[in-house]
Parts: sequence; structure tokens; C-alpha cells
Amino acid sequence: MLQTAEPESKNKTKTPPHPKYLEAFRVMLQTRIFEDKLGALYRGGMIVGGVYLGRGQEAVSTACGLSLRKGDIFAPLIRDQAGRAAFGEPLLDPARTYLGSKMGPMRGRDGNIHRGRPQSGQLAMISHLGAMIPVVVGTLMAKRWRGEKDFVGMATIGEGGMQTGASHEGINIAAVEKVPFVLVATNNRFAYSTPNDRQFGCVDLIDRAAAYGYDGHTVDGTDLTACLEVIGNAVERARAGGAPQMVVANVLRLAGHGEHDDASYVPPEMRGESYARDSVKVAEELILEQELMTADEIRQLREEIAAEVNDAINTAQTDPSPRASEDDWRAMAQIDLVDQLS
Amino acid sequence: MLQTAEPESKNKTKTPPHPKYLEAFRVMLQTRIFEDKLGALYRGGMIVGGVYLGRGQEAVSTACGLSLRKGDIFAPLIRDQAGRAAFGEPLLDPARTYLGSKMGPMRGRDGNIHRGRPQSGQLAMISHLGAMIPVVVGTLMAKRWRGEKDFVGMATIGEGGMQTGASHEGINIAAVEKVPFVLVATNNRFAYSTPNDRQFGCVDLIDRAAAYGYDGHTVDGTDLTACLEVIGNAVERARAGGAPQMVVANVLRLAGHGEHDDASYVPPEMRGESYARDSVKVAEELILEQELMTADEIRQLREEIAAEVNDAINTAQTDPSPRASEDDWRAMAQIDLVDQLS
Amino acid sequence: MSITYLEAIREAQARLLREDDRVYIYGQDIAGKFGGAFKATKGLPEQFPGRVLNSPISEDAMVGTAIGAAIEGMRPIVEMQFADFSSIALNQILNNAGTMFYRTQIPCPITVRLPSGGTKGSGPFHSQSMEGLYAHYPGLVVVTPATVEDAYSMLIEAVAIDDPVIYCEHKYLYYHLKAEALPQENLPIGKARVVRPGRDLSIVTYSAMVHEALAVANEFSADGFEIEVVDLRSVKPLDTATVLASVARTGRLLCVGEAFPWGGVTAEVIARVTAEGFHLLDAAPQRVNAKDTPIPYHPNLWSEHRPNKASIAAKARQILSE
Amino acid sequence: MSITYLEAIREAQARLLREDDRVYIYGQDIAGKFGGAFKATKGLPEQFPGRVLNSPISEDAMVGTAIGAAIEGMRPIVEMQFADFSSIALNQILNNAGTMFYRTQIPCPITVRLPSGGTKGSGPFHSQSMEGLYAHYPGLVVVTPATVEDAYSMLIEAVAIDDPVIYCEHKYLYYHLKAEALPQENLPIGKARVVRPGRDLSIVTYSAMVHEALAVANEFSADGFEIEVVDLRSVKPLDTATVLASVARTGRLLCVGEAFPWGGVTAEVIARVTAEGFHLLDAAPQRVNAKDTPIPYHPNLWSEHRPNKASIAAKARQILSE
Ligand SMILES: Cc1ncc(C[n+]2csc(CCOP(=O)(O)OP(=O)(O)O)c2C)c(N)n1
Ligand SMILES: Cc1ncc(C[n+]2csc(CCOP(=O)(O)OP(=O)(O)O)c2C)c(N)n1
Ligand SMILES: [Mg+2]
Ligand SMILES: [Mg+2]
Repeated sequence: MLQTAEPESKNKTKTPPHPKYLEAFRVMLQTRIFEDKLGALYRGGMIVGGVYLGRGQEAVSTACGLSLRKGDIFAPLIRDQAGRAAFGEPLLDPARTYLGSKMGPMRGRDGNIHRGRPQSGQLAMISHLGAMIPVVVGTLMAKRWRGEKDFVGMATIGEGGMQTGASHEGINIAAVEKVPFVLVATNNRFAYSTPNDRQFGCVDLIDRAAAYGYDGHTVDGTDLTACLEVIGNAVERARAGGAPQMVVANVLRLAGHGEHDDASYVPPEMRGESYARDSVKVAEELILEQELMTADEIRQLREEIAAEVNDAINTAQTDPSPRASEDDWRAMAQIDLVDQLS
Repeated sequence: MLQTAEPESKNKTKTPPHPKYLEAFRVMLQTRIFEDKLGALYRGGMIVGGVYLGRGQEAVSTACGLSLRKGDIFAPLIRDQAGRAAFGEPLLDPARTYLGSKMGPMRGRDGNIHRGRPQSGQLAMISHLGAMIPVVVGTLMAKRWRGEKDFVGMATIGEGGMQTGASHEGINIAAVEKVPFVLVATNNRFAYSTPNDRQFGCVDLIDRAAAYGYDGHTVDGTDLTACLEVIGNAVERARAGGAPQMVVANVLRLAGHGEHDDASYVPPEMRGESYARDSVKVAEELILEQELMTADEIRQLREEIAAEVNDAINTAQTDPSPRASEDDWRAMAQIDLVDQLS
Repeated sequence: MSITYLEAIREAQARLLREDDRVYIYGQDIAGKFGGAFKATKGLPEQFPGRVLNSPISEDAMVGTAIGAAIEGMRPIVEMQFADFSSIALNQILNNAGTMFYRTQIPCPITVRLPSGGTKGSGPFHSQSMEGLYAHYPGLVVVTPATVEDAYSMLIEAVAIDDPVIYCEHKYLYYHLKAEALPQENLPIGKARVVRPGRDLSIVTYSAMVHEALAVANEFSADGFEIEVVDLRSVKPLDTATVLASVARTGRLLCVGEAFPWGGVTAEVIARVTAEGFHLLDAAPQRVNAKDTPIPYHPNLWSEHRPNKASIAAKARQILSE
Repeated sequence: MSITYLEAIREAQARLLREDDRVYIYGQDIAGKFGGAFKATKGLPEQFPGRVLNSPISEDAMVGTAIGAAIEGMRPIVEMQFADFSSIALNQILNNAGTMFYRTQIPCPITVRLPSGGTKGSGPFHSQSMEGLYAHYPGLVVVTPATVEDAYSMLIEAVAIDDPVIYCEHKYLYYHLKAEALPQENLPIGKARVVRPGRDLSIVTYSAMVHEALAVANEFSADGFEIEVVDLRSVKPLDTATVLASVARTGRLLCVGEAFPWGGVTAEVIARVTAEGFHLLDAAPQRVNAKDTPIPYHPNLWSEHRPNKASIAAKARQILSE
């Protein structure tokens, strides 16, 4: 449903700046509404564990998910609620995961952003940043061996995560294996509280593209059209058998690292920079300006989404919690290999 | 002595192409003679463990060692017999280490290329490639804190070692900490048996320089003058407070990975490439051609060095071996913290 | 005055920075006003400019730089954001720091702080207890303070030690423990402590589990059983003598640890006690560890995954009934 | 025909590649005519084009790609050049492969081959025995074949297993062991084997140390002591039942392992035996491990660092005299 929804409008006089623009806007709006709700639930003490939001990164992340299709591999990270949804994750998955339902994809065994459904191409990240990159590469090697065609794998990463050894090895090995891989790196100015100048020494992260033999692309992460175009284009180049692709998107994280964090380390003057714009607002303004939707239609859309979000949260809240007595406490797929510890 | 020896010659009519040219040539020649001897000893079953030679890399490595001075930090790697000697390591150190004397710097506890004297600025590498890079960075941070001036740290690495996560983290952190660091990466076409196309995806390793905010320099590693100039220049730029420096030297490894390896994986046509020239021979030819030394003087020099090498080997061979009963079997500096295992 | 475990760590670092100019602190998000994911360095960056530094997300290089600085005479403290991320630095810790003195006779006095152990809702990658991995390899001191006083004095001592120290601070204790004042003196690292005397059973444990064990001991006291609780304090070196002396008094041994159940501290303690004090034992020595799965995120699961009062009490009862 | 331990590994891989097109091998220098640092894949790249691939020097990514391929249904074998370098891949192994099934219910059938253990002149970074690190964490199978037959059949089985398997092959055994033929069938992974029956003492061991233990047992036989030798074969899962049955017969236990002495396999075995079979023991169970220092390079030192016939015999004598 998410993939097809496009509000009808009699007033729609212009064509959107990108064929997926309105579809993307819906995902962004849904993400914003859902994440606002998560934040509120967190402050209300209703969440198990932490909450990590993608505020400010909706355009980039949505473009990631919408540029992929079934059969592709997506390894989302911390700020990819939008990308996950765009790639097809039902809202119930994050709702259940955050609210500690035993019916979520991780069944209470893992939480928040660590959720995934590897069987559907959406990998379940481990926390160690960079570690998912080579995993994507491996899935693509396997697909190639199996003779699959026209597939792509994508991983997202932050500018901080780019400094891990795991990222380096993974980014390089994708180029060595010549797999159709796209890395979308979002420089949101901070890794937790650490600014760029304590994170890397290059002038711009895109200088890393040539270092690995990737095609490099930079994009204003607050501009949905640009994100859809640049990331979509990178995906299609990789799909067509080109070099691996690296996209660096520039934004400001418009939330704390997690909802426990007030982000007071962000210098106020940064808030005025163009990369600090709120991509959801920017998109909404463009939509109104170009008369792609009316204010009324947007309000209706918001209400529709809010209802969906509430449904998902309500379901998750009424789901049973996992119980220790019902868990099989088994880390092994093969039951005969479970170590019999006394 | 190594630092000052400059054979006198009545016939010397021209000035050498670099002030350190003849000094460097002596180091290269010594290295070649010493390493040939090591190879022979290895084949004779006289060596404890493996032997790893720097054949083909003498110019680069010598230039590394000669560009540094006392108070600098040097983290040599597998193919740096020449660089170690040029930085001041007495021949007895490798002789003793290879021959299993208990009087070598590692006293039998570690071998071959893993030797070092951290107290003199020559770090003792661990095997895990890339791991020494951040260690150099740390020494430089400490020197800066202590108020030392005009120092430089250098690490060497191969094109294979550049693909480790450890290298990446170390190279990046040097730029973040803005320390006077020089990385000399030698692309000798192979990492053990693995060629470049299975090692990295970029066009040229020097594309990594910009990725880390380093000044980048490429050098023909068979050309001693070029090596002395380029590496010397990089060291001086770092010393003067410039950005970290990355030098990529191109050569062919003219030996096996270790002496156990016949390097039959090297395609014969590669041997004809200009990067496959023997830098010692090239230097010798230039010296004769430019009449910096006569053939006779070079022969004399060879004999002088051969005597030094034999002395070192003889001493090492007559040294006592380590004995288990004399070892204190203590991994802790503090004796009170040794765990009392039964 | 009342001081938490976390504050003790901060105070120890403040004192170290104040009294020893070879000390600096390196880690992610520890600088500026932020002062660390857990605020263990809060206020220190301002007080000691240039000596509390943010690092990139590069655990391996963080420890690598500390090793280099230590070679040059510094006394670095490295803060891992979570113990779990030290897996990235494990090679530098085991193979570089741990082998340095043996190979070169140059000491490597680094202290690596690992915010360890489980807390509610933290999941598989923010809850690990890694002391067993580090203690297995030669060349390292591995400490596991269980009290505010130990958190303080063992950190001061760790930095003074000429060897690499893995300092496992328990996140659950950060706010849960309070003391009236910081200690003037304390047992040295390498000495275990009998935190509760008893005569019927020795529970040997460390870190957060000391408090679970004490709670169980108090419960059992009502039934007339006096359980002795030994806090190992450092798991390497391990104070076998104090453990043996306790087992000599009680004749019964239960080892409790929060780490995974295969190997690790509890197995090591039992192997030592049975090797050297076999005839002191009147019953089979037993262990309680975490379960043999990743650490689950949901509190309902987590609270059963880790050892808890119920599982410790059950094992204690079993041993006492033998 | 006579087949070495190394050839058995090569033959197992050849058969796996032949019979299962989900299998491929990934590692440093294993492709082309070269066939690996130890030649464990020699000839296979030509026989199975495109399925034996050279990787960059990126152990972490090597395992990462294997995990990805396994998710997509492949059965990757990763060759580490030396076990020691798997420290770089440890995070992927422990935290990604080891947690995958528990977290997602998707199996992660990768096999990581670790050329392990000491050989003459190999030094601190080419000699390690890392089974204890991997077995400590949940989610992994850790095997340690001691014979040519086990090297073969356990590798075949490892690749068939739906869980990640750490296959510790001992470098010292590569050329030292020979068998007449490859086995048609064998004990499954998870079962230990009594390799020499006895009645006076059980030596429980694994990998290369099985052969040292056997040599000691033969020596003692001349003096009238019959030592039973148990080869664990897999250290996780660990076959406690077979060990207990042996101790029930002999009443005495010595555990021998080549790894570092703190924790690890030998401590785990003793903790299990004393927990479940305390009353079977007539004497204190003992261990012989390597010394608590990095593994020295010089053969004079190395041969005393590892357990050897003399140190095993001395401990055996001590136990037998109790
Ligand atoms: C290897 C590793 N070290 C530390 C952490 C803890 N950590 C989680 S998110 C984060 C900051 C990430 O910054 P960045 O990559 O820029 O992504 P952003 O949060 O800005 O989207 C840190 C340090 C981690 N997850 N992995
Ligand atoms: C992390 C790690 N993995 C594997 C090895 C084993 N190894 C030692 S040298 C070598 C090849 C190194 O190639 P390169 O870096 O190009 O240096 P070169 O030998 O060509 O000088 C390998 C794979 C190692 N030392 N460290
Ligand atoms: Mg960021
Ligand atoms: Mg090379």
C-alpha cells in the first residue's frame, strides 16, 4: 500500500518534480508522525529501551527505500525508519519492536533499530557500525552465483560509522568483488555528540569514493527531488552493472542521538545552515507551492496516517509481551548442537 | 657509522643526484648482501622460523629510514631491513633475531621482522597488518603533549595491508589528531600471492590520500633519487606542521613473500615492467655512469660490507640461545600482578 | 555527601588528571559539555582542557594510539562507549598491549574502561560482560569493581599500574550504588574481599552479582544458613588464596558470574579451587552464569537470562542440601 | 594410499565443492595455482573455477561476506591464513554470526577454518589456539579435530551444519599425521571419543595434545598405570557425558589443552565434571595448559611454553600418587 498511495487531487495542475515525489512524501510524513509518536511514548515511559529517530533524514532515507525494489537487499541503520517503510516494512514491525511485543520480527530478543527481516532482503543490523556492509556484499555475491539478475544491494551509514575498520573493509571488498552495491552515507554533522572535525580528516566524505573505485555523488539531503534523483540514479547505475556507487548526503540531525539526548552540543548557528532544513517541511512547502496537493489534502493525509500509526501502536500495545518461560533459549539453529551446560 | 659513511674517491667528478645518495646506496648494498646471506642461511636450515626479504624495495625503504632522524618514530614492516638499518638499527639486531640468539632485541621471544626497539623510536611490529599505524599516532600525540618539537612519525605498509580495518582507522585518526605523520605505502603488486585486482578497487592507491585529507605523492620505487626526494620531502612537510603525508611507491617484489615461497604466481611479463627494476642495480649503474664511484670502489665497498655482515652473523651464531629454564615466563611488567596459576 | 559508583569513576579520573600530567582520557563523545554516553567524564573536559579528547568511531585505533602514547610515557585511559564495542579493539588489546612487555620489555600502562553488563532494554550489543575474553589472554590485568569504593580506588590504581588494565565497570551499578565517601585506602588489585562472612557456603562472585549474592545470603540467613560472599574484585590476577580460605571455612562453593556460561571466570575459579582445595569441598562446586544465548532486549527475557536472586538461591539450596 | 591431516582437509573441501553447489571457499591466497599458505586448497581453484576466491586482507569483511552469502542460502567456507588473524574477524563471528539465529531465526551456516596451534619458530602471532574465545560466546559450534579422519569428516559435517562452525585445524598435525584412508562414517560433532581405554586416570584433551597424551599414556603403561585418553573433538558443544563416563571408570581427571591457562576448555571441563561428577573423583582434577605468556618464537622456549610430554607426565604422576 505504501508503495502505491498517491492522493488524488482535482487541483493537481502540475506534474511532481519526480515521479515518486508524492509517494515519497507520504512515507516521510508517515515517518514523522510515527516517530513523533514514538518520542511521546518514550517520554511517557512506554518504550522498552531507547528510541532513535531519523528526523532530518527522511528525504534521504525515503529515497533509499524507494529506489530499491523486491529482490534487492537493504541494510538500514539507525535513522532509517523512512527507508525501511519505503522498502516495504509494515508499521507494525517497528511498533511491536519498540513496544516490546513478542510478535515483532525480533520477538523481544532484540529491539528498536536492530529489527529486520533478512528473508525479505531487509537485514537486521548489529550495533557495531560498518559491520553490515560486507554482509550486503555477501548477499550480492550469492545472488550472482545463483544467476539472479538486475538486483542491487544498499547499505546506509553515518559519517561516524565511515571511520570504522569494518566500513573500510566492507566498502573495499564490494569493489573487489564488483557487486552492484550502493553506499549511502549521510553526514548529519554529528556522530552522537562528536562533530565532523573529530571524526575525519578529509575535506568532504565524498573524497572517499575515488579511494575505493566507486562512482561518487553528493546530494542535498533536505531536497527530496535531489535525493530521489541522485540515489535513484546511483541505484540504477549499480543495477546496470556499473561500479559500486557512493552517495554522500548532507543534512543536520534534527533530533538527539536518541530521545534521551537533548542535542545541546549542536551550535545554534548550525540550525540556520541550509543543510539544517527540515526535509519534510521543505517537501510540504514545495507541494503546496506547486499545487501538487492542497493544504486540505495534506491535512487529510496526515489524519489518515495518524490513524494508521495509532492502529499500529494500539495493536503493539495489546500484543502479549515475551515471557521467559516461553522462550526456548536457544542460540543454535540445530537443536542437537545445543551445548548441554549444567 | 652507517649514517656517515661516504666512500672517498679521487675520480668523483660529479655531485650525486641527492646529497644522501651514496649513503643510501651503502645501506641498500648492505641490505642486499645481508639479505642474500639470510636467504642462504635459510636454505641451509640455519634460521629459526621464516625469512622475509625486502628485495626490490631497498630504495623506498632506505629513503624512509634516511629521511628520519633521532627522536622520530619509525614503524617498519616486513620489507624494511634497509629502512631499519638506515634509521640506525645495528646489523646485529636482525642477525641475532634471525639466528635465534638470546641477545637480540627480542631475546628469542619474538623473531625476524617483529623485532624492534621501541625505546629508540623503532617500534616492534605485531603481525596483524595495519595495527602499528595508530601506535605511531599515539607516540606523536605524546610527544606533542610533552612539548617536543620537530618530530615526525612514519609507518610503512603494503598495498595489501592498506585493506585492513586497522590501517583505515589508524590513517584516519592521524588526520583527526593532526599529528606529523607520514605513511609510506609500497605497492609491490602482490600481497603474498594475491595481485592488486583482488586487493583493492581504486585506480591507484594514491587515491586514498585525499580520502583521508593527506598530501599524496607517488614515486617510482626503483629510482633512489626519486625516493629520497619524494619521501624526504614528505617527511619535511609533515615535520613543518603540514597535513599528514601519504607516499605510494611502485615496485615489484623481487623475492618470494618469504624465502619459502618461489613467487611462481608472478606473471613473467611483469618482470619486464619498469617498476620491476632492481633498485640496487639501477643505483649502481647510475653511480658508475655518473662516475660517483668507480667499479673498483664499489667492489671494495662490497667487500667491506660482506665483512660486516659476516661479523654480525658470526657473533649471532656464537651467541647463546635462550633457555626455557632461564626465562622468567612473565608477561607482566609488575611482578606483583602475575597471576598465580596452579 | 553521597557518591554513586559512576561519580566515583568520574572523581577518580578527576584526581588522576589533577595529580598526574601523564594521564589523558580518550573516547567517543567524552569531551565538550557532553561528557560521555554515561557522563563519566562530565565536567572534566572544561577542568582539564586538551586532556579529555573525543575520538572518531575507531575502537581499534583508539587503543592503538593509547599504546603508542604509553610507549612514550603517558598513562592513557580509553573509554569504550560500551564494553561490547571493545570487540573492535580486541586485537590491539590482546595482541599489541598484551604482548608488549613480554616481547620488548617496554611496559604498556594503558587503562581501558569497559562499561559492562546488562541493564534493562539494552539488548545483545549493549550488555556484554567481556572479562572472560580478556582474562584468557596473557599480559592483561582485568578488574571488576563491585562497590563505589572499589570503583574509585581500583581506577586510581589501574592507571598507576605498569601493565595494561581492563577496567570493567558495571553499568547497572552506575546509579544503583551509593557510598558516603571516597575511600582513603583500599585493598590492592589482586586481592579478593570477603564481603560477608559465613560458615555454610561460599558464594564467589564479582561486579554486579556481588549484590545479588548478598541479597540471597541475607534471605538464607533467616533460614539459619550463613553464606559467605567473596568479591573477587580482580579476575586476573585471581586471588585463589582468599577463595580457598573461604572454602576451607564453608566446605561449599558456588560461583556466580553475569557472563556467558561456557568458560570464563566461574569455570576458572572452580578449576583452581578443585585443583588446590579439592579436599576442602564437602559438596560439588556449582556455577550460575547467564544463559547461553545472546543477551535479550526485552526486560522479561533479560531478567531471566542473567543470574538473579531466584536462580542463585536455587543453586545455593541445592548445594546446601547435599 | 596414505593421507595427511592437511590432505584430508583438502579432500573434504574438494568433496564439498563437488557435491554441493552452495559451497565456496573464501580466503587470502587460496586461489590460483598457489592454493593457500598451507596449500589446503591446492588444485581446487582449477577444478572448481570461480568457487575458490582470493580475498583482500580484510578478515572482518571476509566473514561479513560469508554471513551475507549464508543468509542467501550459500554454505561458505572461510579460510583464515592463521587462526591468530581471526581476532580481526572476531566481531563478525561473535556478534553477527553468533547472534543471527537467536535474533532473526535465520540460520547462519558458515564455516571458518582456523589454522591453529603452535609450530616451531612461529612466534606470538602465528601459533594461537583460539577455541576458548569462540566457545565462550553463544551461537557457535567449535570443533578441534585431532586425527586425519576427524579432520575430514568433521569438515564435511561442519559445512552441513546450519550454525556457524569454528573449525580449528592444528598446523602441527598438517604433515605429522597420516591415515590409510578417508573415513566412510564417523562420530557426529558433539560426541567425544575414548581414544585409549584405561582405568587409572582420564586425560581429557583435544587437537594436537591428544597425541602428547597418548604418548604419555603409553609411557605410563610400562609402569603399570593405564591412562584413558578422551578426545573431546568438539569443545562446543562439549560432550560432558562421555567425559563423566570416563571419570566414573578412572576416578581421576587431568585436562590438557594447548591454549593459554586462564579459563578456556580445560577449566570448562573441570567445572562440568566437578559439578556433575564430584563424587566420581578420587583425587583433585588438574590441568596442563600453555604458559601465561605470549607464545615464544624460539623453539627452546616454545617447546616449554606448550604442554609437552614431560609436563603432562609430571601432572599425571602427581594425580596418580594422591
Ligand atoms: C563500532 C561502534 N562503536 C560505537 C558505537 C556507538 N554508537 C552508536 S551510534 C554512534 C554514532 C554514530 O554516528 P554516525 O555514524 O554519524 O551516525 P548518526 O547517528 O549520526 O546517524 C555511536 C558512537 C557503535 N554503534 N559501534
Ligand atoms: C591482518 C592480517 N592478515 C593476514 C596476515 C598474513 N600476511 C602477512 S604478510 C601478508 C601479505 C602482505 O601484503 P602487503 O601488505 O602487500 O605487503 P608485502 O608483503 O607485499 O610487502 C599477509 C596476508 C597478516 N599479517 N595480518
Ligand atoms: Mg552522524
Ligand atoms: Mg604487497
